[in-house]
Amino acid sequence: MRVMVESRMRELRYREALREAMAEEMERDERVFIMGEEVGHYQGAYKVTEGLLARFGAKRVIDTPIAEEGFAGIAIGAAMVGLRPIVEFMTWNFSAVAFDQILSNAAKLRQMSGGQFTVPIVFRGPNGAAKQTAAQHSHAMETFYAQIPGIKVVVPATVADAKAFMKAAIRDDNPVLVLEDERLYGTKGEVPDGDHVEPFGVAAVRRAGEDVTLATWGKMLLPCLEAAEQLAKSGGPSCEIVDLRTLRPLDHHTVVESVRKTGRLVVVHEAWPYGGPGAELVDRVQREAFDALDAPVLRCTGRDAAMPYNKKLEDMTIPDAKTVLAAVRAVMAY
Amino acid sequence: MRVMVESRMRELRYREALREAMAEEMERDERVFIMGEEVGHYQGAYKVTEGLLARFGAKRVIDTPIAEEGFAGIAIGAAMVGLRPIVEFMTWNFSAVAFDQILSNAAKLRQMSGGQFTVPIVFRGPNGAAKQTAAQHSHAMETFYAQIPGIKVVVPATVADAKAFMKAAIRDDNPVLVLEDERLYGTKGEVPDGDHVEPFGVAAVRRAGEDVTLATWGKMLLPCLEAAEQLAKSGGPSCEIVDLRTLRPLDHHTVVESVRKTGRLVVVHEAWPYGGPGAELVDRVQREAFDALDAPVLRCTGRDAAMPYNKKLEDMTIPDAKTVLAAVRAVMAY
Amino acid sequence: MQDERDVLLGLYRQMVLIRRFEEAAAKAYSQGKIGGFLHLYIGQEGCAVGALAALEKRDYVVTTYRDHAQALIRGTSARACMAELFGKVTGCSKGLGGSMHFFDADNHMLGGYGIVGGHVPIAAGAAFASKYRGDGAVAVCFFGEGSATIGAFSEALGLAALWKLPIVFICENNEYSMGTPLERSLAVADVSQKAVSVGMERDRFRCTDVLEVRDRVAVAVKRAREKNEPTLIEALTYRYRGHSMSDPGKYRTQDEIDERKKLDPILHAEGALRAKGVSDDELAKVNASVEAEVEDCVKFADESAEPDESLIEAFNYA
Amino acid sequence: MQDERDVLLGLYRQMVLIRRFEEAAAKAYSQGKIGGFLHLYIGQEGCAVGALAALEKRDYVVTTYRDHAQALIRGTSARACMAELFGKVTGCSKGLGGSMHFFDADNHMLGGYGIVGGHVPIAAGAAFASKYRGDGAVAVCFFGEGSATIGAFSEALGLAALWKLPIVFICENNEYSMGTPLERSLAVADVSQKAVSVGMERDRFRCTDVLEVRDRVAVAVKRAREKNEPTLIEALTYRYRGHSMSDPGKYRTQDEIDERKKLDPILHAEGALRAKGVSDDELAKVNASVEAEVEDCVKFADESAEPDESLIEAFNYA
Ligand SMILES: Cc1ncc(C[n+]2csc(CCOP(=O)(O)OP(=O)(O)O)c2C)c(N)n1
Ligand SMILES: Cc1ncc(C[n+]2csc(CCOP(=O)(O)OP(=O)(O)O)c2C)c(N)n1
Ligand SMILES: [Mg+2]
Ligand SMILES: [Mg+2]
Repeated sequence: MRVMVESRMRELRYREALREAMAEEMERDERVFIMGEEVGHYQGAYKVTEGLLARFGAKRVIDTPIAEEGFAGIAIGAAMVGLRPIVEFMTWNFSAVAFDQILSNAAKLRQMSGGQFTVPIVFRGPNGAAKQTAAQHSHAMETFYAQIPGIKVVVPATVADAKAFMKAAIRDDNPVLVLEDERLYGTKGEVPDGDHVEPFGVAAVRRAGEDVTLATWGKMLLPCLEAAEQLAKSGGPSCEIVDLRTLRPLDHHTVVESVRKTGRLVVVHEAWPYGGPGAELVDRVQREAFDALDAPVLRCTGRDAAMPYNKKLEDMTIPDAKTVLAAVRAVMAY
Repeated sequence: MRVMVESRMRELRYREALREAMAEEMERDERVFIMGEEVGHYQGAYKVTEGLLARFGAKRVIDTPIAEEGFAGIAIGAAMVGLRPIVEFMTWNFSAVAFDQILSNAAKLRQMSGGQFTVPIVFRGPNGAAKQTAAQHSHAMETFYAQIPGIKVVVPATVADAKAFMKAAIRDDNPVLVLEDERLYGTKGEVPDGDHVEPFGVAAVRRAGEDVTLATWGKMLLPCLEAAEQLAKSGGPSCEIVDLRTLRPLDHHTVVESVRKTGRLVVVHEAWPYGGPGAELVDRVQREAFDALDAPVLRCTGRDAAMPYNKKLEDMTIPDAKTVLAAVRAVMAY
Repeated sequence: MQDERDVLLGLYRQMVLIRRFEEAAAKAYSQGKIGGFLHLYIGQEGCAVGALAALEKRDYVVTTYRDHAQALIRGTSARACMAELFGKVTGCSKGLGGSMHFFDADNHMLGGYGIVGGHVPIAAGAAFASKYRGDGAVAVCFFGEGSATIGAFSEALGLAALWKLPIVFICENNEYSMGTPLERSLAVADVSQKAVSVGMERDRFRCTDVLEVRDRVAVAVKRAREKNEPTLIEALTYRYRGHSMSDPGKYRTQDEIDERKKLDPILHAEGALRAKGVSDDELAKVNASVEAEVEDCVKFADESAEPDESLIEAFNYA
Repeated sequence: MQDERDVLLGLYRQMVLIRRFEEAAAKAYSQGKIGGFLHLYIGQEGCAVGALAALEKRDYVVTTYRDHAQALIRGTSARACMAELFGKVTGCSKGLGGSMHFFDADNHMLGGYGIVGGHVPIAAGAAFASKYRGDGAVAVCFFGEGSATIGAFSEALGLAALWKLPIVFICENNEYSMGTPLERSLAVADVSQKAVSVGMERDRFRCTDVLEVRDRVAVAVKRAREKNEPTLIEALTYRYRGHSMSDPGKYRTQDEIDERKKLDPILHAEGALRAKGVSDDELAKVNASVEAEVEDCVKFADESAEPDESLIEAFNYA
């Protein structure tokens, strides 16, 4: 006898998925609240929190002044004594003024108190380049945060992941950074009905392939998929695509496994070429799949520069299908 | 005919070398000044600036209130219009509250102004674990800063480098971060007389060897040297030691060259295991010396945790000769 | 010396130029010729025009992302400004900065900055340098009332007061920080009170009369130049458009906007000019010349070249 | 209700305990049994003891790296405190935090923090939570006068005022921030003026009379508990020792120290107790019991085990 479990799916936009996740968790747990600039009356600078003020009231959807260090710290303090804050950074760029709160307090409190205090908090907002927002508004901040022990870093690329990981982040007893993406907010995707939560540290194989592995996260999944399709159509090498989904914990095992099959790896990310989760992945893979690698691991990354405003230059600064293709060709040619 | 150039050497302490460098540059150039907490009347929290207030006066040796973001920004503004500030962070941990000034202003101003403004500024201070200063005072901040284009990052391990790179940093027209080390301040070493300046981006081979390369920076040079000596004495593998000296620009070429000889590499650093300059170096070496590597590159790093206060645990958290030895053995056993 | 009539006519022209320039920018934005964020100064012209009229060439200006007016007033050409918005290499930041990052070293325009409050210490740094050198230059720093809650602002204010820096802090209180009215940002209605806690001089006035703005700011500039004493000024003003082009501005009523438009600085200047005997004809001539300048700058921006790929990394290091 | 005599005797004992405890710590530090930074509260006891006497058990306390007093007063045992200094697993933070990071969840001691100003928002967060839950708890946050210039402090102060959080900010003005006297930090002599710019209530007094401290803080605590209104208190005090054990304190004269010692809170309490008829004998008994407690805690710390290696990563994640 076979039991058919019908998992009903609905199509949502990425921003709606995030919103639904927050709303469901706020229904579930009174300790959950949202704070940030323009999250309430303005309905969110990117409309992620639209409608939540009307639904949950000003006690739980809190507009803040421009004081990231102050309200991030307030949320950390509130989390220490049992609340479960969701802090929206209007964009992750602005978290730089609250960097110390995340580094020295959120990430450290549990350890330095000998395990007495936990900090169940979510920091979230759009990360990375938007559209011509230039040098100060285009940081891929995961390059900093993923390095810090004591926090978790999530970078959902799909609409389903946006919802499932946001729920997981809110339920987690640790500081979780959810790095969303303005360019993804409008994308649509299927989301399973019901209370679906994803575990951290499990990458997803988004496309099976034989010849080369592409490992990526966040919106860079899109150019990877595009490049893979183009290659498939043109009879080029077959790409397996691994979406890491969380950067801390970082599931390099799935990548290693894929590399054992393909023998080749290209890591694709938007952040600068120096260090960060991209280099970390290279380090782990060359260590654990040394004998399986037929070529050095290559990286296709953002260029080593502040983001230029000019559209053409901005496009050249961030990986796209074309640069991914070039990297795949280079690794195949080795 | 041979001309003998007698390069006279003097023995100095690391902190004296830094001080001498600053004093010489202040003599040379009136635009150079020092600002920071307790740099003047108190003679510096770690006595690096001792005597400078008396020598150069309060106009050029400026005690600041506790306001890192404010005075870092003031120094950046002053640099934009032609002064050449040296900003002391009492320790680099406190730069976290000025993170945005470094990331969004110092590093970006030249690019976002289309090359119109340069920021000739030095940020300096002790970095990394001191002695039992615990979770909030033990950050190896290079793991963040080395990633940022637009700045340079220097990590002098020797007394001679402390002086030569400090002078180079002050003369450089870009933001240069000099990450010193409290545990090195008291160490002694030879410093050549005269106006000696080192170029950025040239690593130094501190010890020649045949079997394995150790690449490191800052105070981690010491356990590397110690481990290499122990191995030499016990007839173990012969280690070549590369001191990177600057992390941005990062001279991986010297490491690659060494690896072409030894076939094996261990990267040793104090910062957390995730990402940072250590992983970056692995990435570059596996790319450029893929065929020369007889074993995966291994890393011997600080442990993935906030720094514990307890002395024994602190010692276990930072690499020492013992853990370096273990890494060397592991890479040799591959 | 120019007489007040001509001075006012000059300031009037600056205000009209800013407004027409930004209207043209808004149009170009909706045509997709400008990307990213575009924050307009329309309605607030009296503030920057009046304030910067109190400055000398050697003085320094630093402001926020809402920076077109300051650049235009300081002397950056409309061409270089519009080209920057279009992302062209002929722009005042070579097309790399965009709307939020206008820079003009020659005119001591130290830039427009995108991180709220982050530029306030920069301005204090320029003042620090001028005091260090004793060159008599004064720095003027603009920022919104919504920025008065952020740490960088407090720190810079405190340091400027402590070190007696020649700077004038001008808080452009346009009543809103994006959609947030002042009462949801600050527990007090008077932002200039921030000066009290650091022992700084302060002033507070509305920016309807551009000459009054100039004169009130001039007092602060003199204090800075002659006594190295900083001032915090709260300049009451209003923006007619949304926070940026993407903001429909639903958080306020048309009534409110209409009410504030009665205090329009350009309208006020027009009245004052007429009272000083300036004819309709003369005003029309000014307006026509502005329109020609704006038309020309759009054409220039349109026809200019884009920056070359090599500029991506070209300015990383000196 | 306890009568004032017994209350004062209790507070006197707390102050003496803090002083003897820290003297023992200083000794252990010079013997190499304590590492890292060790910041002593000696001289300032009247402040924390008086202030925390105004609290209930449910209230929250957050402070700086100079945190031994606050923990001891809140009820953390001298044993757990000394063991923490010795880096032992029996310490109040399992030997992981050390002198700067005393935590005691049971006693609502939310910790000692090492980044100047960084803990002030944390305290406001505890107040936020108690208002959110409506549980009537008040947060008290201590910080030095040298911290009044940093952004995190301003932001927290502003948010507490805006949101009407039940918190009392206590600025321990001990005249120095390391070697920096207040006049090199702030342009005004009265730190409590910071409250003016955010529309907050304030108070300012010397911490010689521990009962006065308690009563003045009680007013602020009541205001917080009953009206959700924050207060900024400037508590004038003095530390007899250097900033930390490594500071010889050359920036001040012995005369100054001697002068300030005349305002010693323990001395003052002794006088007040005698005036209330407490005998030398009774005082001696208190002192002897304190000495025994301190002796015991040093022995306990000495004999306690070190934390296991596994604790390095054990608390990374819940
Ligand atoms: C640190 C930081 N936080 C948030 C933002 C997003 N942001 C940009 S402008 C703005 C509102 C600023 O309002 P105000 O200071 O009143 O200036 P106005 O725009 O009214 O001129 C916000 C929240 C930012 N740029 N920087
Ligand atoms: C952000 C930051 N900057 C600098 C320091 C170094 N530091 C530690 S304590 C201190 C002096 C603080 O003085 P004050 O606030 O008056 O407190 P007190 O020590 O007198 O109790 C300084 C500069 C720090 N811990 N954090
Ligand atoms: Mg505003
Ligand atoms: Mg003090």
